[in-house]
Amino acid sequence: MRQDARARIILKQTWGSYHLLRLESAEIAREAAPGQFLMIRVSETPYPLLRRPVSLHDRDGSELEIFFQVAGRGTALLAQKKEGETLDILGPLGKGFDLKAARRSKSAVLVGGGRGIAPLYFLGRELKAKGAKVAVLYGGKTAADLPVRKKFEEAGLNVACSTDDGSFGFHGFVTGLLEAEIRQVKPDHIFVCGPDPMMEKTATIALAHKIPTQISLEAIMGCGFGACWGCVMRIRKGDGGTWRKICEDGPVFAAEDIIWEKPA
Amino acid sequence: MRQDARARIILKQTWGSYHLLRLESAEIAREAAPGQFLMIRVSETPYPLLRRPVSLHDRDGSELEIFFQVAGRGTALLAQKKEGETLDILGPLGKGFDLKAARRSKSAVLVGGGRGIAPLYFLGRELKAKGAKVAVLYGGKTAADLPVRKKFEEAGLNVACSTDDGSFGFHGFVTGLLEAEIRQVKPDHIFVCGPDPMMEKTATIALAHKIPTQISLEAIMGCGFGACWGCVMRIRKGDGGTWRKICEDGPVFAAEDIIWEKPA
Amino acid sequence: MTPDLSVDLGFLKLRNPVLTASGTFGYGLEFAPFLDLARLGGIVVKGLYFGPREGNPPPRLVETTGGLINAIGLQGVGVKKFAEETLPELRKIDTAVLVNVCGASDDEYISVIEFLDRHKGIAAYELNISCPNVKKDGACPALSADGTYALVKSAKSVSRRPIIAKLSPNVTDIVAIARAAEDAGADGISLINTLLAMAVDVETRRPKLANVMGGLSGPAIKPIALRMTYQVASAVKIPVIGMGGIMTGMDALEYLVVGAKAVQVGTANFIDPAAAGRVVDEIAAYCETRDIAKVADLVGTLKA
Amino acid sequence: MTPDLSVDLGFLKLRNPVLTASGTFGYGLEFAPFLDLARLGGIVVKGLYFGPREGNPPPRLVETTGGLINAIGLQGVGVKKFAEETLPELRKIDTAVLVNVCGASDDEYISVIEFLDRHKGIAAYELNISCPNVKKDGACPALSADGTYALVKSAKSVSRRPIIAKLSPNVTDIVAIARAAEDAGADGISLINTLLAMAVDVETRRPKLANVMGGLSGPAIKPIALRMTYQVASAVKIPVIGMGGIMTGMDALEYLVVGAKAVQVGTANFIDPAAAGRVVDEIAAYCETRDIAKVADLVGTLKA
Ligand SMILES: Cc1cc2nc3c(=O)[nH]c(=O)nc-3n(C[C@H](O)[C@H](O)[C@H](O)COP(=O)(O)OP(=O)(O)OC[C@H]3O[C@@H](n4cnc5c(N)ncnc54)[C@H](O)[C@@H]3O)c2cc1C
Ligand SMILES: Cc1cc2nc3c(=O)[nH]c(=O)nc-3n(C[C@H](O)[C@H](O)[C@H](O)COP(=O)(O)OP(=O)(O)OC[C@H]3O[C@@H](n4cnc5c(N)ncnc54)[C@H](O)[C@@H]3O)c2cc1C
Ligand SMILES: Cc1cc2nc3c(=O)[nH]c(=O)nc-3n(C[C@H](O)[C@H](O)[C@H](O)COP(=O)(O)O)c2cc1C
Ligand SMILES: Cc1cc2nc3c(=O)[nH]c(=O)nc-3n(C[C@H](O)[C@H](O)[C@H](O)COP(=O)(O)O)c2cc1C
Ligand code: FES
Ligand code: FES
Repeated sequence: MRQDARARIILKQTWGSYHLLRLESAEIAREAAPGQFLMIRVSETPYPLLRRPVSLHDRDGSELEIFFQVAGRGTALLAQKKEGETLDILGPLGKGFDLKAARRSKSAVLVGGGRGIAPLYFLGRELKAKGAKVAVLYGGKTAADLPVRKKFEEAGLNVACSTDDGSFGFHGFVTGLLEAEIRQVKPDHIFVCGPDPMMEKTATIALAHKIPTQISLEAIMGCGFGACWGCVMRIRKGDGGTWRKICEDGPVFAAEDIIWEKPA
Repeated sequence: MRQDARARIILKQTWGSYHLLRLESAEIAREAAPGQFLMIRVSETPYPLLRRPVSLHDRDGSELEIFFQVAGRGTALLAQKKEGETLDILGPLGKGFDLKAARRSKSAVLVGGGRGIAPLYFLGRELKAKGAKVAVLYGGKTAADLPVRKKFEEAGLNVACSTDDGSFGFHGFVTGLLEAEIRQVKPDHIFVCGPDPMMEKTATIALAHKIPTQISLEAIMGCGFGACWGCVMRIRKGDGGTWRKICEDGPVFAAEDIIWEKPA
Repeated sequence: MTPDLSVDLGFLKLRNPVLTASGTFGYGLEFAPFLDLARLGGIVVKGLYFGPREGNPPPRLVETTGGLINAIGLQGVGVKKFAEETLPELRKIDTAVLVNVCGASDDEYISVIEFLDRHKGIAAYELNISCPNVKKDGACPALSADGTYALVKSAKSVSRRPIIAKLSPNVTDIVAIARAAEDAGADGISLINTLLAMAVDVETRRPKLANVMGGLSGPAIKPIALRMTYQVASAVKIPVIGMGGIMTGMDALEYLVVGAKAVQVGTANFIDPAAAGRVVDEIAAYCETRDIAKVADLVGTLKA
Repeated sequence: MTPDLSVDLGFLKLRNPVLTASGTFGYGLEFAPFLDLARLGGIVVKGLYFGPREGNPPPRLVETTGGLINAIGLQGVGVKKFAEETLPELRKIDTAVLVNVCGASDDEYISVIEFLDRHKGIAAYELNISCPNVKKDGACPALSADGTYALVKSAKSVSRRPIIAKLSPNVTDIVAIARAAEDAGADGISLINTLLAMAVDVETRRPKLANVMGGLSGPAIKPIALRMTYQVASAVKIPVIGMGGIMTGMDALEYLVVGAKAVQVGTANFIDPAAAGRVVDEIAAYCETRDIAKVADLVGTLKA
C-alpha cells in the first residue's frame, strides 16, 4: 500500500460511457492482487474533493489497468484524462479475492454485471494461470454494456453474456445465466461483482446450492485505507454481524457473511 | 450588455505567463467600446466560483480579443483553454473610456503597465482612426513583460517602453517615460491602465500638469454588472466622494475624481 | 403535460417557487438584460434602510472554496429613491416584488415599513434581522429569540403587508428563533442569511475584507442551510422559504423535499445572471420527466 | 537557514504546529505507509469511548461542494483495546500523541480519563464535547457554556494530564463557550469540530446519510472556522489550536496569523494521506523564503 502521485497513463480505450486506462506504476503493480483497488485523485482542485475507488482490472509487469463507467462528476473527470498524463493513485488497497480458498477449485464461475466486470478480468487470468477451469458470466443492460467481452475471450476465458433488453446473449439478468450454469455443472466456487441487487440475488442462489461464493462490495469511501470508518457494511464474524470496513476488511467478503440491509 | 455562453476561441497566442485569446462573439463585439470589459466563466465547476473580469483588448467586426496575464487560479484555468473551445462571457460591461472628451485631442498619451496594456490597444486604434496623434508608453518588469509591443507598432502606433530592470527600453518606471514625454510635447489627453501605485503616480503627474486624464481601475468583482455592490472605490462626484461601483460607473474614471485609499 | 409550478404561501401565491435572494439581485432591473424577470416566482430586492447608506470600505468580497464572503454593509439608495425610481419600473413586471427591510434600530425598521406601506406594488416584506455585516462581530436581532420576537412583533403591529422573518444561521438553536418569529406573528420564515466568516492574506497579515469579517454564501454553505431549513420547516406551521447555495434545479428541489414551500437563489445570480430562470426550467423539466403534476406535492416529502 | 518550527503550548512543546485532527487520522498507524509520523507535531487519535462502539449505519459519508459530511457516530475500539494494541505501537513513534476523549455521559468521560491516566505515552487529552453525530440534532455539551464548564471542570478534577476542550461551531457565541472552558481550568482550546449539516437525494426523497444529519468538514468550512479561531484566540489566554479545511501550508499559516498556536489537519488526510507532512514542509518553505526565523513569531500577527 503506497502512493504513486505520478502514475503515467500509457493507454486509453473508450466504449461509450466505459473507459479503460493502462497505468505505469511499478511498485503498486508489483504488490497488486485480484480484487484489490486504487483510490484515484480525479482533480487537483477541491472539486470533487474525495478520491474515487476503482478496481484493478489487470496487472502486467509494471503496468496496471482500470476499467470504469462514468457514473457522475468524478468518473467523468477521470474519463477526460489522456494518454501521457499522470494520475495520483493510492494502492493496492483492500484484501481482494481469497485465491487460496479458490486454488483447489476445478471450476470457478465469475459473475459480473456492468462496471462490476472490472475486477473479474484480473481474477480470471490468475485463476486460469493457476489451472482452474473458469467460466465468465457477463451481464449488461444492452449489448453496448459488454465492451470487454472480446477481451476475456482473447485471454482464453469463455464468456456467456446476458442483456436486460435481449439485444445480445441471454435475454434477462445474469443471475438467470448463473442458475442455468449451476444446473449443468455445479461450480465449486463463485466470484461476483456488480450492482447490489444482482450481488444479493447471486448470494441467495449460491447459498441455496451451498457453493462457496466471494462477493466484491461497493461503498462510498472517504479514504480507502481504513482511516475514516465511512465505508462500513454489516458483516458477520461468527457473531450476529458488526459494521466492518469495506476498504480494509474487504472489499471482498464471503456471501454467507454479508448482511444486506435495505437502504437507509 | 448580454451573455454569450458559447463564444468560440478562434485564435490563441502565448508569451510566457501572458496570453491572448480571439473570440467570435458577434453581438457583444458589435456593442463593444474601448475600456469596456467581459466577465468570463473560467470553470464549469464551482471552483473557482466567480467569473473573472478581463478588458477588451481589441474588436474587429464580430471578433473580440482579450489579453491577460496569469495571476492565480482563474486566469491559470483561462490560460489552459484551447482554440476551438468556447467561453461563457458577459459583456460588453462598464462605461469604458470617454472618447467624446478625447475626440478633440490632437495628441493622446496611453500609459500601460504590465497586463494593464490590455485595454489600450483597442483604445489606441480607435483614437488613431479618429485622427488623434497617439503615443503609447508601455512599462514592464522585464523585456519579457512587453509581449504586445510589436503589435502596437504594426498598428502604426509608436511605442516607448520601460522596464524596471532596464532589460529593454528606458530603465525605470513607465511614469518616468511619461514625465519625459510631457517635457517634450505636453499631451492634451492621457489614458492609463496598470498597477494601482503606477496609476496613482500617473494621476499625480497629470494633475500637476493639468492634463485631462482617464484611468481604468481594477477591483475584485462579484458580478461585473452592478448587482453585488462589491467592487466599489471612493469616487468624487462634486462631493467629498462616495463608494461607487467600478463595474458600472467605471472602470474608467477621471483622475481628479479618484480618491486613492491605503489598503484596508 | 406541463407541470403546475405554482406554490401558495397562504399570504401570497407564486407562479413558481423560485425567488431571487436579497442583495444578490440588485433592485431586479440589473438582470433584465439577462433573463425575463416575469418568469420568476418573485424578486426580493436588496436590503433597504430608510436613508441612503454608505456601506463598508473595500475590499468587500473574497472568494473561498465553493463560497463567497461579502461585507457590502448594505450600501443602498434608501426607501425614497427606491419608491420614486425603482418601484415604478418593478411594477411593470408581472412578478411578486418583496422588499428586504433593514434598520439600524427598531424604529428604523418601522419607518421603512410605514413609508413603503404607502406605495403600491410590494407583495410582502422580508425582515432582514440577520445581516452579519452591520454591527460588530455580526451582531443582529436574529441571534436571540427575544430580539427576534420583539422586532417581528413591532413590525407586524404597523405593517399592512405580510412579514417574512429572515433568520441568521449563526445560532445554536435555529428552531427556537423560528418559533419566536412564529409566536410574534410572522407570516413566513426565510433562511438562511450568510454565515459569519473571514479570510486572511498571509503575505500582508491583513484580513482580506476591510470589515475583517463578512458573510459566507454559495454552494459551500448549502449542507448547513438545508439542515436548518429542514429543522425549521419541521417545527413551525408558517411557510418556510429556504436558501443557501442553490445553483441548480436539483438543489432547489432538495429544499422543497425537506419542507420549504419556496426557495431563493442568491450567489448563483452573480456567476450566471440567468441562473434563477434556469433553476425554474430545471425544476419544470424534472417534474415533467418524473410525471409530477404539481411541484407543491414535493414539499416536505422527505422520508426520514 | 532552516526555520525553527517548534511551538510551545505551555503544557506541551511541539516539534512543529501541525497536528492531525481526531477521526481523520485513524489511530495514527494507518498512515505509516504514506508519511513519516515522526515528522508531525503530533497525532490526535480517533475519539475514544470507554467501551467499543458500533457507530451509525451506512451511508455515513456524503461529499458536498468543497466539503464532506460524515456521520460515523464514533465507531471505535474502546480504551482497553486501544491501550493494549495501539498505544504501545504509538509510543515507538517520536511524536506527541493526544487522545480525543468521548463519553455518552459525564461519568464515561471520567472513566476514559481515569483509565488512560494509568497508561504511558499520552501527551494530553482533547475533550470531545462537540461531536454532532451522537445525540439527536447534534446535541452535545459544547452547545452551552454551562455544559462546557461542568464537563471540563470534572475532567480537570480527575485528570493528571492537560485537558484541551474541543469546541463546536454550532453555537451563537463561541467566545462565551471558550471562556467557560477557560474558567473551568482547560489548559487549551481546539476548534472547530464539524458543522451540523445534511444532504438529500431528490430521486429517493431520502437523506444521503442514514443518520439524516452529519458534520460538515473540509475547505468549505474554513472561512467559518478561521473566524471562530480568531474570535476565541483574541478572547482567551490559554493556547488555541485551530482547524477546519486546512489543505495547505498557507491555510495553516492563516490560522497562526489569527492567533492559533497550532493547527490540526483533518479531511485533507483522506484526500492526500501525506497531507499533514506536506503542510509542515510548506510552512517551513514559506518561513525560509520570507526569512522568518521562528514560525511562533507569526502567531497572532493579524493587522486588524
Ligand atoms: C472498492 C470499489 C471498487 C470500485 N471499482 C470500480 C470499477 O472498477 N469501475 C467502476 O466503474 N466503478 C467502480 N467503483 C464505483 C466507483 O467508485 C463509483 O462509480 C464512483 O466513485 C462514482 O463517483 P462519481 O464522482 O463519478 O459519481 P458521484 O457524482 O460521486 O455519484 C454518482 C453516483 O454514484 C454513487 N457513488 C458515489 N461514490 C460511490 C462509490 N464509492 N461506490 C459506489 N457508488 C458510488 C453515488 O451514490 C451516486 O449515486 C468501485 C467502487 C468501490 C467502492
Ligand atoms: C475591469 C477589470 C479589467 C481587467 N482586465 C484585465 C486584463 O485585460 N488582463 C488581465 O490580465 N487582467 C485583467 N484584470 C485583472 C484580472 O481580473 C485578475 O487578475 C483576475 O481576476 C485574477 O483572478 P485569478 O483567479 O487568476 O487570481 P486569484 O487567485 O483570484 O487572485 C490572485 C491575485 O489577484 C488579485 N485579484 C483577484 N481578482 C481580481 C480582480 N478582479 N482585479 C484585480 N485583482 C484581482 C487577488 O487579490 C490576488 O492578489 C482586470 C480586472 C478588472 C477589475
Ligand atoms: C453580496 C451579497 C449581498 C447580500 N445582501 C443581503 C441583503 O441586503 N439582505 C439580506 O437579507 N441578505 C443579503 N444577502 C444574503 C443572501 O440573501 C442569502 O441569504 C445568502 O447569500 C445565502 O444564499 P446563497 O448561498 O444562494 O447566496 C447577501 C448576500 C450576498 C452574497
Ligand atoms: C470522518 C470524520 C471523523 C471525525 N471524528 C472526530 C472525532 O472522533 N472526534 C472529534 O473531536 N472530531 C472528529 N472529527 C472532526 C475533525 O476532527 C475536525 O474537527 C473537522 O473535520 C474539521 O477539520 P477539517 O475541515 O480539516 O476536517 C471528524 C471528522 C471527520 C471528517
Ligand atoms: S473508506 Fe475510509 S475507512 Fe474505508
Ligand atoms: S462587481 Fe458587482 S457591483 Fe460591481
